[in-house]
Amino acid sequence: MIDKVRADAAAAVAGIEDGSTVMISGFGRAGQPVELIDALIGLGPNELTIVSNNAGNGDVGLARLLAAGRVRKIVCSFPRQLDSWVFDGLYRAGEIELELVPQGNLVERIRAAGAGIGAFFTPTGFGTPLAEGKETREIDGRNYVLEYPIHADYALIGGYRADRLGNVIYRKTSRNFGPVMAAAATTSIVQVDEVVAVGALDPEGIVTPGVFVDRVVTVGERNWLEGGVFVGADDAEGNRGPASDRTAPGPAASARTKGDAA
Amino acid sequence: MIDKVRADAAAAVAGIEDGSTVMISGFGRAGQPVELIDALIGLGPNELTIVSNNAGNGDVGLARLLAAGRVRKIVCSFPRQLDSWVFDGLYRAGEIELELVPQGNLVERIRAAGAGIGAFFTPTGFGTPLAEGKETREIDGRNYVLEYPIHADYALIGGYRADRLGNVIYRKTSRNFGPVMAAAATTSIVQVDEVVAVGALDPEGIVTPGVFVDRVVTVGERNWLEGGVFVGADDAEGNRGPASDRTAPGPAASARTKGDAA
Amino acid sequence: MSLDRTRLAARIARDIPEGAYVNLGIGAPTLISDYLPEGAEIILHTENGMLGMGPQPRPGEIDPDLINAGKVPVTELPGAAYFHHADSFGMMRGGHIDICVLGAFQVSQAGDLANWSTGAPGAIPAVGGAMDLAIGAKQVFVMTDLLTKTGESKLVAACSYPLTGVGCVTRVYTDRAVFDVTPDGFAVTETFDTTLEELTRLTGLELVDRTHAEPIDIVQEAGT
Amino acid sequence: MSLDRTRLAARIARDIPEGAYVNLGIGAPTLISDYLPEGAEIILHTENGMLGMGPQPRPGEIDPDLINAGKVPVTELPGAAYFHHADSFGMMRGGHIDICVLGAFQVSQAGDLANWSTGAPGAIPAVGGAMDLAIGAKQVFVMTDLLTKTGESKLVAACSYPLTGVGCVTRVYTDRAVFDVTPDGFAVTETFDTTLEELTRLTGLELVDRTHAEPIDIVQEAGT
Repeated sequence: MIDKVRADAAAAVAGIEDGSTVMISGFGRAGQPVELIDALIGLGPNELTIVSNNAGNGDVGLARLLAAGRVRKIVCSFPRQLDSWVFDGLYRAGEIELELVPQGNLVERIRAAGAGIGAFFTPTGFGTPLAEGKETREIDGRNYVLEYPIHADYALIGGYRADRLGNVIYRKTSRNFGPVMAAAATTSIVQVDEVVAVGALDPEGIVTPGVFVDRVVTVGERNWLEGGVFVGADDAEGNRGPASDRTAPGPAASARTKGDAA
Repeated sequence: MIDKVRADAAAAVAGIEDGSTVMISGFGRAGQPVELIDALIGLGPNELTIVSNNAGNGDVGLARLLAAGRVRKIVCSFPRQLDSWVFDGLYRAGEIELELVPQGNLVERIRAAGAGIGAFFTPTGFGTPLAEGKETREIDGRNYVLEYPIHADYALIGGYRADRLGNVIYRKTSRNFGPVMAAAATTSIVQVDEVVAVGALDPEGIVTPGVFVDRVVTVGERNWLEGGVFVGADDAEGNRGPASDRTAPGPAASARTKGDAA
Repeated sequence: MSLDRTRLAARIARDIPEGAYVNLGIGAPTLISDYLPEGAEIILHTENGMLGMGPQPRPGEIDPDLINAGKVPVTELPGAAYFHHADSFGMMRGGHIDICVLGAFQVSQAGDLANWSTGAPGAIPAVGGAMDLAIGAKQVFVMTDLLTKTGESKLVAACSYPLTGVGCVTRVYTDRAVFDVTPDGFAVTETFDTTLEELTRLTGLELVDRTHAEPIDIVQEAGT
Repeated sequence: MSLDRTRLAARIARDIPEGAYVNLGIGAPTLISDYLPEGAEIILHTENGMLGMGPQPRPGEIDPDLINAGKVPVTELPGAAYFHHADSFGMMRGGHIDICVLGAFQVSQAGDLANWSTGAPGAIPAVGGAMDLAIGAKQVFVMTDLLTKTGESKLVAACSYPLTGVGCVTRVYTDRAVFDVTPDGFAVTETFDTTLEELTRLTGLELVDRTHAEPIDIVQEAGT
């Protein structure tokens, strides 16, 4: 029997080594696999190259991985955000290397890796500093830049539901980079709210087929869902209840703010 | 109000001219938009270039268009099949031009057109006669062939359900080239069993978003479905009932064999 | 009287026809969605993977899985569709978005756009999807003040800031006037309590006067 | 005794491990699905857009929307997934299919495959997905008779027929023997009622004798 489900996040990230290239899904916080990143921090490899759209938000997830000093280089499109203080500090201190890639070229380069394309001509970035030194070509009267695939050793992906075969679905805009990264990494690891029985996912609606997925782990339901039904949150971090409640520690508060936990 | 729904197949194909390049979805008979092709035959343009995986099956759909002498050139991967006698005859008589493209390059070239990629390096076909005269390059120790996009003036697509915004879903392996062609043509025309209300299609499961679709037409439910429920057929053409029944003319038999009607 | 941000947003909204697929860039352009004509179906694209984006949700109804490109929570309208990032940027790069509206540091009279970096030493660069939007949309509208806070024209002969895209801007909506990018340079199509002479002085550019011309249906003009 | 088609299919099926993603080419290779080990989960890919393909349906249960690459009606197993053609060929080209099994006109000792055209004048060429499968799958197995109907070896020093792919074949299963493609040429790993001497005579090639070697876990060996 095929069973890609791992017991916990630590088991799911096993094997990631010093120097690995790791893709991390998500656009801002949406689709960011926070529990897998926390497990990666626990595992401890250093000198990682991270491929992700952003360079962390607040002090959780990817930001926490950066703060822990585990990342040598990040390949992303939009590092600077209102809540990217961890990256900002490292960058200004010269402690992290940045490869800045226009977002569409970033995702197309990741797609190329997964789809076996050797290189492609894109119009995006032509004539800008981000195409400096790159091969260009005019094709049918339009100017293009040649871009190469981005492969990874591992991909950490935030999904919604999966089955033991590794079929995955996502929720709304948290889909973003997940399906593309799953195909581009040698080993793809997906965290989901819930693992469901084989056959429970509609074959017409599976977004990432199991062929792209190596490991699956359940991390429990997010705050804004109850039994798979959307119940809403009070902020974009997924907190519920009045803001004043959120500083109170204790099991109840903890359960309600798990999305924000460090 | 946006309303991409056309009254009938004739209205849906209006504007296709002599010399147009027309993509036709489908893999064999699955997903082939037979009613749109029939309307195109009725409309009458000549000297068409057709882009499709196959070159027609039996005497219906694309095969009927070929038999009507409307096609100057076909770009496809697999013209020769057990039931491709119409194409075979035209080809042997030198009455149709063939551009043979490996299937994965064909669909990736169509995808490139829709996604604004100027050209791409593919490993498929390297060292074979189908790459003769094409630019090649070694990248990271592997050999690739440079392939260019295939654009079209029109795409005729066989879908399952759509809404008036042009959002489309497909059934099973009839999806094949449809979503890719919808993005690659200037004007994309989709036939479906049924147009449903806006909001009736699951936003997570929409395969072709309306942005790629210009016109939608309902052609009625196929033989093997009843009210959207699969009831089965007795052959791959979608006929039902014992084979002996199918030669009997008359309204009842006609309704049962509509998928096979010329 | 020059237009403030909200009135400028309302002005731009008037030029967005029903049925258009539109991407409103991060920042001021997002204001435009509040002024789209009541009842007209205009479909908003957000590059993080959605068509049919609706307004911001009320507190308590926020879905952290449903955000826009500015990472602000949004909602889903009937007929919405989700897709992954490669499909979303293929949609942009492939020319399927009718109109995008972007902010700018500078726009050149050749239509070059600079809106992602001032090139200042020590600044942290971030480009996001700006370059894809700039070269991908059929019409690229820029929404900006005409002058910087220090009084320099954002319309320039040639951009001094790092480019976002070459020859990509269709039209510039500013607080003082609306400018079309034409083969002859910027053409003023509409002024807000100013004159062509003042605009010429402020920008230091030769401007074409089209303030009395018939309005052009720009979506038709440049549709591909 | 040499192996007939069904016994050869059964022999190949033994080398397909549980959990493998497998594409069985049009024609004889489809027979293999009947011999996959009972209860082992092996996921069949069909390049027209499906993983989790099941056996042919009974008459009356045929779904014309659900066919395999040979355009034969098939069924859907629990856990199946559908996708469009670009995604399906990305899956193949990107090296995600563990094993494909193809027929052949010729295989060279360098692993070149010729299986789509004899190059005969007047023949209608058709390539389909053969070239993508040949260069895309991690392991390319060929299933064929050793000799043509006119007695010529299909294993050759260099293919005379038009190529499908260069250096792509991993292993050749024939009615007389199993051959691995190695840097030293064809290595015989298993014979069916024949000898290395006879195989050498029939193929006219220098063959490496590995009939007594430990079996190699080929999926491990060449997995990427």
